[in-house]
Amino acid sequence: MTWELDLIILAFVVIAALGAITIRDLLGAAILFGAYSFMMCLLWAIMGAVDVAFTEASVGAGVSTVFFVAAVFRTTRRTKD
Amino acid sequence: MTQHYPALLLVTPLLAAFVISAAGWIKRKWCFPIAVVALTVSAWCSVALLLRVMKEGVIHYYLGGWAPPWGIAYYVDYLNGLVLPVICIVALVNLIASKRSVEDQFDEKIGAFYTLYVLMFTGLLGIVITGDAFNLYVLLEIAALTGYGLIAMGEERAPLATLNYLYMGTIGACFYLLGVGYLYIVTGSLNMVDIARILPPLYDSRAVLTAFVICMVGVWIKMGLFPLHAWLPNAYTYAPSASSSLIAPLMTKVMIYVMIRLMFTVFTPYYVFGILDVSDSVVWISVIAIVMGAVLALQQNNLKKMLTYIIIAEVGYMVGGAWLGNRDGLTGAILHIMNDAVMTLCVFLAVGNLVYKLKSYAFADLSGAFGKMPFTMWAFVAGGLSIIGIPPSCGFFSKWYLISGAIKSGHYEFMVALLFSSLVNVILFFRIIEITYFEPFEDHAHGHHGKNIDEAPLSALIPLLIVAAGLFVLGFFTSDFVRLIIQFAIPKGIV
Amino acid sequence: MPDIIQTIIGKYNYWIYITLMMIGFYAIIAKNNLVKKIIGVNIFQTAIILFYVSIGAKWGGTIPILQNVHGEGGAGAATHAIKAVDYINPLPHVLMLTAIVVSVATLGVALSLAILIYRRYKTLEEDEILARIREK
Amino acid sequence: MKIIGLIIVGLTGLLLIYATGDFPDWGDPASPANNYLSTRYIEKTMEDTSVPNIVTAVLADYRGFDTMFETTVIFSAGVVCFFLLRVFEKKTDEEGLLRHNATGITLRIKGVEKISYSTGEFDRIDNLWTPQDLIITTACRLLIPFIQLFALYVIAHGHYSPGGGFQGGVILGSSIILLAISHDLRTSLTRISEKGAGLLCAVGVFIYAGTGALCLLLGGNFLDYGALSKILPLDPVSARSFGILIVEVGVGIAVMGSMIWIYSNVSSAGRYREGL
Repeated sequence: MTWELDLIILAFVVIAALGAITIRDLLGAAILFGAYSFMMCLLWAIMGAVDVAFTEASVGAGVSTVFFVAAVFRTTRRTKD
Repeated sequence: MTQHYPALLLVTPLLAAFVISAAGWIKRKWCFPIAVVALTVSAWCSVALLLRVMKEGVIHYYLGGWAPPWGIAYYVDYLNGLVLPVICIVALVNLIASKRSVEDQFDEKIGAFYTLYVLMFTGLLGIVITGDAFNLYVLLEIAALTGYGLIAMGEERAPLATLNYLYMGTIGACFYLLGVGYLYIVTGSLNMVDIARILPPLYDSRAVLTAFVICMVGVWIKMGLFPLHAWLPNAYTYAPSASSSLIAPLMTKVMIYVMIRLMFTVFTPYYVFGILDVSDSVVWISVIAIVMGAVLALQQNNLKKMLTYIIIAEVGYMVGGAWLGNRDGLTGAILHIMNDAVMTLCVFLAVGNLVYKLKSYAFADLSGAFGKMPFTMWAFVAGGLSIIGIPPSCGFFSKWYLISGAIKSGHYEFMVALLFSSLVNVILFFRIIEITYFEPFEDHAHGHHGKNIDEAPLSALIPLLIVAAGLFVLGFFTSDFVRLIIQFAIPKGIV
Repeated sequence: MPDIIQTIIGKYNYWIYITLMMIGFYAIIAKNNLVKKIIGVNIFQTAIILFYVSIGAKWGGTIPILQNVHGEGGAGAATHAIKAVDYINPLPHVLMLTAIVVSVATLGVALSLAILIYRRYKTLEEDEILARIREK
Repeated sequence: MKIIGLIIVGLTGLLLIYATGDFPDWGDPASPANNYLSTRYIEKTMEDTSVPNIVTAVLADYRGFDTMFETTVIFSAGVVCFFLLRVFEKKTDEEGLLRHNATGITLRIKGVEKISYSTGEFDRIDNLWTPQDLIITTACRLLIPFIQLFALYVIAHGHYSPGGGFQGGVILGSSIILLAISHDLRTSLTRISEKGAGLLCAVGVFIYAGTGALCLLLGGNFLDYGALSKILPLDPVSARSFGILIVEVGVGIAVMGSMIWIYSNVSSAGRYREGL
């Protein structure tokens, strides 16, 4: 659990979170949110929380992104902010 | 089997919910009977628990056979021993009363509705009976999620109101979870009694102070205390009448129970009133909540929204009562949890009957309803009297304790707010009586079938009349409730 | 001077978790699009999960799975004594399995509500929806 | 609105950071959280439940009640999505596009619902229809059985390696979702129909709560798997390990049913005609 790796992944996580919020296309936001979840899963794997990382990978990065993309297909990609 | 009552109380409705969901696919007409049986078993267990608590004192039950700090434990003392039967009876009466209106609205998805109904009931019971801080978060989420489902199938604006409720509800639940996390990081335990045992040496630590503030803000958002109430009026108004008459009487009262449990069991009165001196400002917040709730209720032009603003004022009563910090104030708050649940149920069931027959709850369409639906309107008037606080009904006694608590603790602004809100309630209810009794019944308001509008169906009317009568019965037995149960529910630290 | 550096080294993780929570919280409050608010809800919940998991982290602890401990039936006394300091605290991991599942459940419900709203108002922007409600 | 949001966020952030001053340093072994409850869990798990993966032991046994309500949360999410979105339209003779596979001609026909497509001669076209690319469909058809096999391994092996009911259930669910995405929703509905997903969901959580109720009937407290040793030829400790396995299987089934149910409702907006 080297702290340098920890810091880099944390930086990626914050950047992915900010990106997922500021991007002006919902499908892009869904993909960035998937990346955010996957980075979070990496962070937990580093911290030794293997069960939580496995769940986040399958549930957070996997199924949540599928639900988001399905919902965006059923509504619209347009966002004003 | 009697020592397993705390588990049976919760497990029978949980198992029944899964059976109902399966029955929804196979044979839909079994759903209602299974739900009624499950709720009756729970009501029986809760009353038996209350009697055992009055005999033996605090009952604890170790889930999975593990001792408390390691496993999850249930504690039933005088406080939640009283609130459990209230939830069971209110949910059971509402289930029976709204049978017809549910069958009309959701014929295909009736299995799903009753599953969500029983799951919400289980969540509320679990919140009240659990002794573990994290378990309370999970049950909070069950009650919240099923609540979103029940509310969203209402009128045209219901989904938007539910989504706003979801945002605020999730923020509230996450704040509560963060508060429990802050407590866990400095105490290392999750069991409420265990945390209270470890906390005293940490009372001056900033983390405990922040944990208390975040937990309180999270619980206030979930109960709709005034500045954080924006989601409540729309959510309860546009919900189907069966869901609003389940959620309105129970959800806010259960959250007030959680606040009292956090204040008096986890953070002990010595910390809340001794070390922190925020009780004056919180009483002022509840005064603003009462006044604004009453004023905003005056501006509404439809019945259900007016009642939701009265609920916001009632939340101000109970929060103020609990934070007065003396015996009478807390007695008034606990008594008001029970009385307000029954009053709100009575009034919302009456509105449910009106909506079932007149198809609308705007003031313009209610004219002449007294002539057409006398029993429903008499029950509504009984509920109104109790909300105003006229002596024979139970509302008066809890208000009486709150006012005497306010005087004893010197918070005269709280007493003024209570009297002001009672006066405004008088105006509100007499305005409705004036519309429904004195104005003639117009046919054009209800299209061609204005002639055969008559009383609500018996299956909806009899429970309503029982509840209206119950208001006055509760009023008579108030002294017994206080002497036998509430007196012991108040922790020692309160003078 | 060294104690400030010491606190920074010891606490910077918590500060980053709190900034993540605030990003999610800001998105819920200030964003106009409903799906963006749902993303904010999820970021807020994931950040709290991150905070919980970091409570259990230990320098030099391995993952909370007992290796080379072959339990012979019920009375499988471990061949050597298990010292708690070697293993990472498993309790926050258990709590957070629950929180992740809750966040997915909330996400499913929120997206269903968004689809329902889009079906009625043909837009996901909050101001446009309120305008259409006022027209009615 | 944005300024108010910034102010509120700033104040809450300052309050939270103000409190971190009293926290133990990040990751230090002597923090109160690391040596109160967890020491017993780490040292006693092998003797109590003979399950090497401490997280699974705490998840399903010490705090099994939490996990039961967590499975109920997933179950209620599935029911809510069905309750909100599902729209039951009677089978009217509704117009639709048909594609003749051999020649590629597309026809517009009334009463598309009533034709059976088992012969494979005709394919229904949806407005989101992308020609079912041969590579994707065959690759996914080959891949899905192995995903499901891996998911069963994850559920069964939760005792010894990271995994368990939730992860396995989600992977099982996503194998069916992969089928729905690569082909179309109707093929995944032929495998697991809407009624099947609903019943799977209810049965899975019923297994979990039923095991707890069974322990209640056998005399132990609710969810006390030690009581199972009365009917199983095992001593109480391995009865606990076996109880955890049953519960994990129940959770896996419930999560799988719920994931498929939520996906099919969200992706087809409740009409169950065209998926993603």
